[in-house]
Amino acid sequence: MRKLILYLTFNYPSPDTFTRFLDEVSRLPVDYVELGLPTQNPVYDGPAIRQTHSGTRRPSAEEMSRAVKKLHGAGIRTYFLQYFRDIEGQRDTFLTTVNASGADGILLPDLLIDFFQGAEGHIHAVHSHGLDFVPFFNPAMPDRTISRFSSITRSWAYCGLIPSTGINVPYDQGAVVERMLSLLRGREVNFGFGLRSLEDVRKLVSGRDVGVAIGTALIPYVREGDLEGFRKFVTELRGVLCDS
Amino acid sequence: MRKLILYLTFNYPSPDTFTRFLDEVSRLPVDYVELGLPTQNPVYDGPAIRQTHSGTRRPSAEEMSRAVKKLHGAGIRTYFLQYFRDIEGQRDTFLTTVNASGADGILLPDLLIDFFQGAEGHIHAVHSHGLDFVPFFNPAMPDRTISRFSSITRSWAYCGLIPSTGINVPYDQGAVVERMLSLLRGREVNFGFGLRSLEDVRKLVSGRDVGVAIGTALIPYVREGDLEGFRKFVTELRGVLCDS
Amino acid sequence: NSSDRSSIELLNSLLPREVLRQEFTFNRYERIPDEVREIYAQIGRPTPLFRARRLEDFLGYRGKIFVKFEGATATGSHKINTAVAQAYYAGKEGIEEVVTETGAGQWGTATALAATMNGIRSTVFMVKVSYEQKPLRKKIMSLYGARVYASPSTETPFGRSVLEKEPGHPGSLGIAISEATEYALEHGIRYLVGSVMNAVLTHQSVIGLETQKQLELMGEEANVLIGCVGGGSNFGGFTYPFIGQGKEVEAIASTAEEVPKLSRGEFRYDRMDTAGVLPSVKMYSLGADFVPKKIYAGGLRYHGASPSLSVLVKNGIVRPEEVGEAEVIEALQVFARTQGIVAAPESGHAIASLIRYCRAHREERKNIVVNVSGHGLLDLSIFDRVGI
Amino acid sequence: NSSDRSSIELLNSLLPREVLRQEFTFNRYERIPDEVREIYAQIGRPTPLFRARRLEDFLGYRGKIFVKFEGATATGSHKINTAVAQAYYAGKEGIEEVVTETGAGQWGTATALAATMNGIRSTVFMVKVSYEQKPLRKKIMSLYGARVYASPSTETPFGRSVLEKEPGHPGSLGIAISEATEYALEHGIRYLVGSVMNAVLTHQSVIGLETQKQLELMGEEANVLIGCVGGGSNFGGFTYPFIGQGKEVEAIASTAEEVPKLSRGEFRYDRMDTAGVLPSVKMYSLGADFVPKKIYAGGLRYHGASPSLSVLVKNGIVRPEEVGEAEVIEALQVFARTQGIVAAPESGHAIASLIRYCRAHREERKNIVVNVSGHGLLDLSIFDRVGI
Repeated sequence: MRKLILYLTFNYPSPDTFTRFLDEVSRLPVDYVELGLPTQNPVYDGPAIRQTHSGTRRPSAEEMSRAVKKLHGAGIRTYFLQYFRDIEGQRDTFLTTVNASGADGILLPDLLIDFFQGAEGHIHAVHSHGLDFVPFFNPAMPDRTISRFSSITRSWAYCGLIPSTGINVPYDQGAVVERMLSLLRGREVNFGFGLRSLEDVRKLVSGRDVGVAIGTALIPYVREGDLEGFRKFVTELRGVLCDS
Repeated sequence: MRKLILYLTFNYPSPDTFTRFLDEVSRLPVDYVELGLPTQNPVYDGPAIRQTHSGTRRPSAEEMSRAVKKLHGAGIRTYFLQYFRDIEGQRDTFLTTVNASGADGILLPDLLIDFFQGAEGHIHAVHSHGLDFVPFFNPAMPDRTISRFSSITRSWAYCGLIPSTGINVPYDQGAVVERMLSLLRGREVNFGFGLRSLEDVRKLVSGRDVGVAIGTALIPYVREGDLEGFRKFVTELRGVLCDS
Repeated sequence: NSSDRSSIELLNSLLPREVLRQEFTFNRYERIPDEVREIYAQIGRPTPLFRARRLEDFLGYRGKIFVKFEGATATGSHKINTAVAQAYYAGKEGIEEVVTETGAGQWGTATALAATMNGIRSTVFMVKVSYEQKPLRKKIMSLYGARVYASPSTETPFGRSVLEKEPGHPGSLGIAISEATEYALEHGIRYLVGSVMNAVLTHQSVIGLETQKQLELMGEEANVLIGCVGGGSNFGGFTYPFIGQGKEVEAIASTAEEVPKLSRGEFRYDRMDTAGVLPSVKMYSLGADFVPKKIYAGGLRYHGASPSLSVLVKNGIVRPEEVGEAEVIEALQVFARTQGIVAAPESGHAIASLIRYCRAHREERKNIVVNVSGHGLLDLSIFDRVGI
Repeated sequence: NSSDRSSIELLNSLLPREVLRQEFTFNRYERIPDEVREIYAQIGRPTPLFRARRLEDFLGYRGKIFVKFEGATATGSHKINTAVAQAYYAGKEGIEEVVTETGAGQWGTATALAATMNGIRSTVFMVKVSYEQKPLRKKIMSLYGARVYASPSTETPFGRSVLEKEPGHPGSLGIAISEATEYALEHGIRYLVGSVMNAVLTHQSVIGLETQKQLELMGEEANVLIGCVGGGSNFGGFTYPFIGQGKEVEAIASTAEEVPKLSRGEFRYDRMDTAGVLPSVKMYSLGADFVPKKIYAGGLRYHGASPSLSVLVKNGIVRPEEVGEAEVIEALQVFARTQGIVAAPESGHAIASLIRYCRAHREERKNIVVNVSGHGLLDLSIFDRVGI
């Protein structure tokens, strides 16, 4: 069964609206949720997601726990997404907080790119805190980097189709996907970044056992508080995943 | 039997001395004699033979006849050597004179080089006057020129080893000879130009059925009136031709 | 790097679409279009790989030295390899003109010929001081049909604004890039990029792939690879096919002592161009505003090194080495006298590193392959200072 | 021609003995010594033979055009072929230095590299006006290790006598030859000769022999051969191997309209050099004192044509054709824009004749081979007059 993963920036556009959308997500056919912790400079995110970080309040430990509990109640695994540069000095404090929230694991999108030289130690620390480390692989990474980090992690892998979310650049989806899959054989792989439409998703999953992570495409609904549109879009996404 | 051919410039160093040498020649084991008719500019001759032309008087028709008669009496075939450029305007008059002298034929060393475009006609004229045309081939001539003129002449062929007599330039005797012989297969071939010593001659004829024409090497004897030295040298030459 | 957003998006209207796709692709190999292959054959590809026996003898090196000579292309350097591909993709999209900037002149020359061969026009903004000092370069570009402007020029708003402030401005690569990109956007044409970017290195990989095939035909394997690094395109194109196979190979990146980016540069996000028009990338950099003292090897003055090369250096897979002017000039003389080839000053760095290597490992019996990225026939003035 | 005697004898102390032997040999082929072959491999032989498809398309010619590109050698022209052989023979005789003259510079460059590669020294007397106008040429020769003197120089009695009469004398090829030969005789070294003589044409026949082999490998045959004629060495070396086989082949010798030796020259004995140091030979000549008006193709200014070539022209085996400057410059532009190669102005004549031929025989389907004897990267100034 292909996985459907949604990305939401925590507390965007406001804590209230965010909570309403989280409630909605827990009623939808979603597998995993990534919750982005607001930051100043989300380097690997594009303009739309960047905007969701701007001025958005970081959640308290309690808010984080509540969110996880809600999603877990619906059988949805939950991960926090955090740029490593923001926690470099307080890694263990951060990991302790995440673990306390009950989350399944974390994504550190910049770790394997900008901090790859010390990354093994950090991944080990994530595991020591009882969390899954979801490796983020982007298409600019060399083979041996992907193989190396794949071999020392155990959760599913998050593969970006392009180097940044929501940027309109041409890319060769088929080639990117095939190459990633050949490097990550035998592993659960889900793709994100650059999936702009249902058509993009259909093309990606057609004939392949892969899941998708959707973020940028959800933002208009969340921003406008359009719960109905949101529900319809996610339902259609699930439809595409089932049909293809 | 390898042919020995001597070259003498007619009337050099004086009519008297020349006559004495001609008498001597008729007593020596010589096959053919070429008699050079003095000219202003013997272009294909080197410095030594050039000198024999300078200031030397051209023979009269009667002198020419006498010389031929003397040599024929000794069984020596006789040819006149004349630059074509000197007779261009009076070709037929000249050929008539030569024919009247009783000579066997003529050599025109510049005809196939400087006048090759009209050469067929001139060769035909020589033949029409009942004379042999001895083709002179020099190492700078193209294959097709040699083959062409070989095919329309019938006497022996005179091949120069180098482009000019008596000039000290290195040359590859073996290669020159083999190439000439391969182009003139089945024909009597005699070589001249550049044979500076008995050793040169020995090397040339060794293992080959070819004759030699000697000119420059005779000049010191003729100039000095050294009949004895002349006789000894020619006898040694014949010895080399027999031994090798 | 919030400014990056717009510059990445901007690439869509700046670069040929296929070049952009290749920039972000995950593919290790791209098929070379038949049309590009055909042009490669016409401009001198495959370039020669030959054993430099006289240099071996001169150095007393007991192994073998092979030279891959990119100077044998029509424009005299490796730059044509990517220019042909980029111009082809632009033409195929229906674009009728391409534009670029050039400093030393090699890249402009390559662009000019590549455009002509793909049946499109070209415009080159040439740094004014080079334009004046290298008239031969300008001539060749014109001969190939390019329009060449000294930059800052009056052709673009940016150029005019620079000239207004300082009418005698000598120009800079940054200004020329700004003019070229502005010109591209204004005229709806495409901008060709000469180095640093992934797609460019991919195109240049024809150098290494050919070298592999040529070595195979000779029954040889490479143990040591040496090349020079400006932005990294000839070096990457030459070495990556070997490194990518995971074989044990020593790769030495020779740079200019005067531009010590790989030793004293920082590994960080930095602007690719002085003007900040192109996106920032993570690389070893001396800072986009770095101004090297000398210009004897114009192609090595670039402040950074291609991101992928930077990673390889960071990971110890490529060993950087710095060589100074005097040693380079000596190396060029040795190469000219032993092998007869006047190499480009840039390539002189690779040759100098080769000579160093051989002198330090005389008794070794390795196969060294050095990429001589261009000839130096139009850069002979560098010998002025040694009285030649 | 009574003066010839001494000059032929003089060759013994002037030329390497083996060169002299080859001059007077009857051999159609000479074995290339292994050492020379090895150097040929190092300086870029075999040179490429490629099909010029873009030029075919441009001209709308329905047959095939092949280009033999001698500009791909290390010194950028065919001249190196004979220089290497002559310097080798000199070195083998124990001679430690060779000397020659140069006008446009190609021959001096070839001599300089050939000497270096054979481990001997070289001295070049360069016509003063060229020395001053072509500093790049001087630089390359120096880089290859040659001592280069502007001629007239103070190095020889003859040079000094000229300077005494006219201190600002611009020099001439005749004066340079006189100085070089005098210098050779005075120092007991050898003089290398760049064209006209048989031995030189024999050495250059490597061009034609390679072309034959390359065509054979392509499964093609030549129907038309086109080359340019200065003294005749590249043309002879290119065409004789074909003509010598007696095959039906059209050979077109392209010369400069400004130096109409094959149309308006006399077929007669004439001096090879202005100074009369070398022997007279029978050839088409405009007279050794002929001074052509222009210098845009320095290598074609020679007053005569090699004796063997003259005979072939006289016999109608080679067809001469004359092309003027404007047509040559256009041809060079066409060639640069279609094939990317900046050919030498001399080679531009061959290309112009090729273009003429193709335009006149568009519907024909022959295989034309054109010998592009050198590149023109150091002669770009000829484009000044068309505003490039």
